[in-house]
Amino acid sequence: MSTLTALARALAAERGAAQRCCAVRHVHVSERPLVFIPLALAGEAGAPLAAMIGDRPQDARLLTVPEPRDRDQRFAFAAEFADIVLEHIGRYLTREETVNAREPRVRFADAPQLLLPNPAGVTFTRLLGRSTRFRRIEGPYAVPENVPLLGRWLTFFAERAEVPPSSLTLPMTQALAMHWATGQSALEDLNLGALLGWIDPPPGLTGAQAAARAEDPVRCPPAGPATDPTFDNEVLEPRLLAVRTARATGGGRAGQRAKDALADALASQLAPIWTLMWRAVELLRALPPGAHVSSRWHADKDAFTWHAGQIRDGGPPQPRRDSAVSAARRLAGLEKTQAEYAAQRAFDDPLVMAEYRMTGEAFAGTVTAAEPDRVDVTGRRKVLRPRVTVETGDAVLAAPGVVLTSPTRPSQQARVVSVAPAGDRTAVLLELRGGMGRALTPEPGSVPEPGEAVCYATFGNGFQRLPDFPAPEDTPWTHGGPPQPYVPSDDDARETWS
Amino acid sequence: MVMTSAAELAAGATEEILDGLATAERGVVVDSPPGAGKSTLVVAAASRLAGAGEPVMVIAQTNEQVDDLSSRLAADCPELRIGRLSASDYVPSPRIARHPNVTVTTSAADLAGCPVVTGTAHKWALVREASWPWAIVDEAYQMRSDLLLRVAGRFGRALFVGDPGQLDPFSVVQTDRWTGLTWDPMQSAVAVLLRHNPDVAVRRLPVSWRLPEPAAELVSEAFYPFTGFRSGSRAEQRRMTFTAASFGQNACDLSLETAARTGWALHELPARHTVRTDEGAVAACAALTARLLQRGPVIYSERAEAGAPVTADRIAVGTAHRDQAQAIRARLRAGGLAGVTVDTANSLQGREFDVVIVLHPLSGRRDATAFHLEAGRLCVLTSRHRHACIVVARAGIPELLDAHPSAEPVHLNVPVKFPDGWEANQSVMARLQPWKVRAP
Amino acid sequence: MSESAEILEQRIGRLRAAVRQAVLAADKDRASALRRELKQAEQAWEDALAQAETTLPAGLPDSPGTAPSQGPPDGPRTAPASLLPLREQIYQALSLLTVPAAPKLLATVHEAFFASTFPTAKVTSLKRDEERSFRTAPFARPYYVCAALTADLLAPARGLLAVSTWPMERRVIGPLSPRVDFLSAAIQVAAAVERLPSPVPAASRLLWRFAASIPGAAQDAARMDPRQIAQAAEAELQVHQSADSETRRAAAMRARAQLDDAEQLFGTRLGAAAQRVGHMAGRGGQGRGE
Amino acid sequence: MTGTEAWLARLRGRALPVRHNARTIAALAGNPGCARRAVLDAAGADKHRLAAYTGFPAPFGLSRFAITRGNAFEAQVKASGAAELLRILREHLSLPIPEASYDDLSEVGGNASPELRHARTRGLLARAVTHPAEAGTMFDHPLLTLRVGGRAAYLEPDLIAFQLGGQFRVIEVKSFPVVDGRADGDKVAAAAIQSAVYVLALRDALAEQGIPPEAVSHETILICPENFSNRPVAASLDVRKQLTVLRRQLSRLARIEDLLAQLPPGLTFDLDPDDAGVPRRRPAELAEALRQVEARYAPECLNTCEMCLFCRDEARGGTAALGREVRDDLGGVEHVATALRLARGTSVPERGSELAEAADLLRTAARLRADALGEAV
Repeated sequence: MSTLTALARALAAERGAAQRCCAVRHVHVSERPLVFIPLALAGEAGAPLAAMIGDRPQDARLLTVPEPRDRDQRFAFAAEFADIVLEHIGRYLTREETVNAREPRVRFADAPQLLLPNPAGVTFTRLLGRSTRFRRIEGPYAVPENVPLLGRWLTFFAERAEVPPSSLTLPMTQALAMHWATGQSALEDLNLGALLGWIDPPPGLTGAQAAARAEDPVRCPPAGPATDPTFDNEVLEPRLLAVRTARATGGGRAGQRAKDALADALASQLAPIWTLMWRAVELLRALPPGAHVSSRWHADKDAFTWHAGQIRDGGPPQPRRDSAVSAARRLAGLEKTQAEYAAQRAFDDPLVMAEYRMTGEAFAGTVTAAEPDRVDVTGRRKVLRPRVTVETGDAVLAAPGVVLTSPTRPSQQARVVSVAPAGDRTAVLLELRGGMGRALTPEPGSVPEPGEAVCYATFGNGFQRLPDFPAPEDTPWTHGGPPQPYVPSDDDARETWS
Repeated sequence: MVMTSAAELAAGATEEILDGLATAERGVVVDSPPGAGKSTLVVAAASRLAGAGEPVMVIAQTNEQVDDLSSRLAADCPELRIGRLSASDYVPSPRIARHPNVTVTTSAADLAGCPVVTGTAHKWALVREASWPWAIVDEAYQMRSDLLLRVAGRFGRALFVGDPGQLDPFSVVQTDRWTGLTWDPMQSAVAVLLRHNPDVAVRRLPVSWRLPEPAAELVSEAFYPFTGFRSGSRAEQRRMTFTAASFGQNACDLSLETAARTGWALHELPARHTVRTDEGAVAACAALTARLLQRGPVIYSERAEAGAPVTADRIAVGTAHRDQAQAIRARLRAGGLAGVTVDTANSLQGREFDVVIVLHPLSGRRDATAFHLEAGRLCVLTSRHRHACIVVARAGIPELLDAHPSAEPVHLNVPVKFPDGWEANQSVMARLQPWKVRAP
Repeated sequence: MSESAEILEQRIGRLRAAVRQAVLAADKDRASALRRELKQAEQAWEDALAQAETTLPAGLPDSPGTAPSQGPPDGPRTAPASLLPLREQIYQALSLLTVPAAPKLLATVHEAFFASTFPTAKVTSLKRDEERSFRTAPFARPYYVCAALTADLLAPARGLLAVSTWPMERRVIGPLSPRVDFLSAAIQVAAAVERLPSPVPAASRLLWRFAASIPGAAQDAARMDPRQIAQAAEAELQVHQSADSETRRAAAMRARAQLDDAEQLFGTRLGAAAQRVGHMAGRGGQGRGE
Repeated sequence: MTGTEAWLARLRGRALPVRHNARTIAALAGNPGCARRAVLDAAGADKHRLAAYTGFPAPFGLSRFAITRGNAFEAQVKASGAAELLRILREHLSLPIPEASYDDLSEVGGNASPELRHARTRGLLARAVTHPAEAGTMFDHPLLTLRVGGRAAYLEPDLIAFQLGGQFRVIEVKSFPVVDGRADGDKVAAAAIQSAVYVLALRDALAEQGIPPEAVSHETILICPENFSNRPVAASLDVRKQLTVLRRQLSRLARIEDLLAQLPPGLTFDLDPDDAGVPRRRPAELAEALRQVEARYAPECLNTCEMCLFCRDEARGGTAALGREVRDDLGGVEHVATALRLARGTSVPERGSELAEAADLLRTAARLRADALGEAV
């Protein structure tokens, strides 16, 4: 949160309509995302009750568990769900592309994208993945073949959601709240209906009114996985009971009727969210994408390719918890990508950059003087070191010696030579290095000219190396020594799911 | 009861720690309160181990700290050959360069003959293959578990030294993926070590040579409630006087005189909710600094029994946020004052001054956040001084603390951290009340 | 029929929403009034459907003459209901366990060894019936399903059933008795499992529930040896038995001396006499093994 | 009745005081700065009813499935003399085999009156400390009391007190899962503070009999289902922090007079029920009465306080309604309209006035936003 987003919230509250807090879109939106809206049975650990899933707005599939406490029915649900997910994933396992890096490699040309209503939906996905990936498909306690595979993919999706720059798994409330500020609190933004109410109210209503209406759980069901308690008590319980009674008395037509009534009730909770999800997809698509969105999606494709390879090569399912080494390695990766992501967003988006201008970590202004052909002769050999003076009305925190980067010339370093007041503005003298060609005269356009509007930030977009960690078998005594390698056991396969 | 002098107490503890090294199976952790002679212990341990023929690697967190330890070790043991591992862009500071027994190099392979090799943790993390029977890890509570993981393969046994009361290491990454794991990479090196090796002895240095008696009492009770420590000096040994008298009695003078007399002052500004860079508080910090220098303060202590002037480089202003430090610096510069250190708690860790002026992290806040409440932050700020500490704050902090909702999530299998920031803040505010000066 | 099924359906939808609104508004009276109305509408709808179906050609048989339409028990794993009267089922299960037990456990035991189970909700009324029957015509039946008594105040122990023909020592419950009875029951269940001609999953599950809480009884559910379980239970039983027996003997003596016949079977209840409290608190500790 | 008690009774009106339980007491730490909540809680007013009557019913309810699941799990853990619990205690705390006794305190001789149960609880607990060898091990449903705002409140117990070697531990059974050693941090926090309430109440009960507080451990035991099963698993919780917070909030609630003194005389939240119990007071009038006590609304209240929607409505237009952090980022300015006037420069505060610095901040933000979007704010 920053003063700028806070200001956007205040404006939204005043105008009764959400306000943009990004000028461009920072997430990738797939052409055919897989929308998954799970509902869970209250009080149980990751017990699926129903789900709506599909990769096109007109193709909603409703899955229900008529007896949520029945292990067999849960696995039947998982199997049916797996068919849909695996078919969707399979679509991306056919087309490959070659990446021309230093070491050219082949990866899948696109990756699936999973869209969930909210962070709680991601948690549910993680739990569902956890409860299915260790199952076995033969021997005692066998489950349908695709269930453990589903578990591994769900775990993969849930883990990608923890990587900030990844768009592979998006909780919709988070994706929307990143781009729009509402006139309510961040806590209230977790309600997908209310959030969308602010952003895109139905005709005739202000955002505030639409949000207020969306808070009525009878009119607008919550976006799961938790259902509304009055729905549970007044609608769901009698219908589950009817299914059970019908089954006890032999099923037949009454049983079918009871199941249909249950499915209708669950569909009534899911269908409105389905509509909201696809409306949200449209809204996100309508935003112009930021310049780095595609390169981040490439990283998602790499991750997808790697995971598909793990499964193809018969690798083990993801462990329950990270070992010492993998935890440290993952943290290093997250820290690196998070820093890159922050810089990329600022470079892509003037409104995000404005937040750094606010704190003095960046400034924008106009070039008032330039020495494009300046050559430094003090060293062993002559080097091109042009200097430019930038005048800005922003606060400048950078002290002489600090190296700055400009979004428009990211490969060029600008070292602060001096900072001096210039009237009520500040004049910053910068010395440039790199990104100007190899000659002693800069390539045209590589040095900003007087009159040009420029922006400089104290952070760059440079590549950071990941640190090395010991191999897991070399885990030192300070961290518990080498971990026991994972051996699948009967216990994993048998673990009750009740 | 026999009264033990502080010096005997400290010497006894140090001796016990050093003797214990020989028998330690895996290592020893030494908790050191502020100014308790941590570096002295590190130097003594390194020379003792090296003397016994056991090569030692010394791991510190910053180049500054490595240079500090290396030069002290070089001076104390002129016979000892010391290797200083460094990155390629490191330029030896004068205090390293003047010791002939220190070899500076980028490669551990060049230091085969050195019984003691020093370097930053990040540099050590790049060393492959070679290993040492002993390591000394300095500022171990500020080192993150994942960094220890990268260097721990290099040593067999280790002495971990650090101050548990200071700021914890942190990460910009917010995730609870590893909570409850004994090897959670975001915890401190000491935490991970102790959770896997509960038998490792935790010893402590019992005497702070830096903090004067009143400071030792307050800091010990608020931030080290279970272990505690005492001051190495008696109240009458530490005095501060002013060569220039005050004209009339403005609040700044009152605060300065209170601090000179008692070691503490709470310079309280009228209650007001402010922006972070509260101009009033910034101005008060600058005014107190300026007035302090104008009054020509002289300090008397065990080190300077005849008195020594307090110069600008012996004064610090500490803040919670960088922009606050920036604003105070600008204000001092505008007033023509140079040489005073103005920095955040994070940057002041491990440093020592004669007089410290603290802009209280909660001053002017309407709500407290976990950042503002962190015990380590206030502990760092209130434990840098040898003579006096003046806390600048808007009125209303106790009320703010009382109204603070306690809604932090609790995680299973995560040891509870003490002291709790909320409680430590309450305790500090309660103890500062007698030394309150109301400023307009 | 005055309303068509479709109109009824709409009405049901509206009413259901109204009930939820009333619940949300913390308006209990309105909620229950609406619930009544809803129930009527639903019944009318069911009737309308049933009527419609009778006029349709028969598709799937609705109820192919299976078990009586008794409400199902607590789980999806439903065993068929028994044709025996409830009190006899309970008697069977209690006789197998030989110690006072809670209805839920008795239902599970019956399912495991007698292949049928019963709804635990009906046990309360059974207990009342037994007491009424005894008071009307004492000892008219060969046995009564009765209460276990608390050792301290000889009041009915909450949620425990016993058999009237058992000795009083077995029917009083001191602080260690729940554990002792658990172990005794484990021994009986292990023996019963051993007697089974072929493995019964429900019986194995029940035995595992005992074994899991007895030290040294079994490693996991897949590898259980009933004899080892019985031995482990016996071993722990040795630890508690003498202290427990002492408490029970003393309490049983008091019961026989102080209570009339009906009270001996169904316990005595304490009025809210505050002056007896101090006395009681002391007595609570008295019965423990010394 | 003291003046304060009479005052609180008048505020509550004819309604019966709401029963406290560990959950409601734990909630006192949720927003201790709120005078409205403090006064309503001290008076034992039914916040749920009051809020609903003014047209702002609380947005939370409990699903029957969750309740059933919770009850079933607890019953399972406590079945057969708490056999499963005993297993866990033996594994987790190396409880010696002979320590297996179980006392159910939910009734005394078939009588469930709170006075009787409380007296018996106290008797047994004290005996357990003074004669640990012959006293019980597990005490189910002990009925404890705690002083809340000057009144002793019975705590509806859903715990087991566990005694070993003369020291008690509080055991709390919850039905949220622990998956691979991890549980929902908010749920654990709620359990921890509720356990702390019991620790405090147990200590109070023992203190009356001269037994020091160390007789009740600050380490409590949380029992939850493991992973996706019904198998119970134990975790230790160190509740020292929660104890400090609770003690402080309870002592502040005991000084409720200061808050009451600021209220207009004659203030009451009575609903003026007729003989059939139907309220006659106009909702608007009740709302007016509630507004006499100052609230400290923050969005977090939406998860914890029955009055939240009433207060949120009242807070509309204030920056606090957008979140504590947002208000802070807006320079602490209280109203959205003020903040925007300052941002647009349509209101320029005097130099040195309270709002001057906030105005600088907001004007900069407005300028940067306009700059980036190419449109005026």
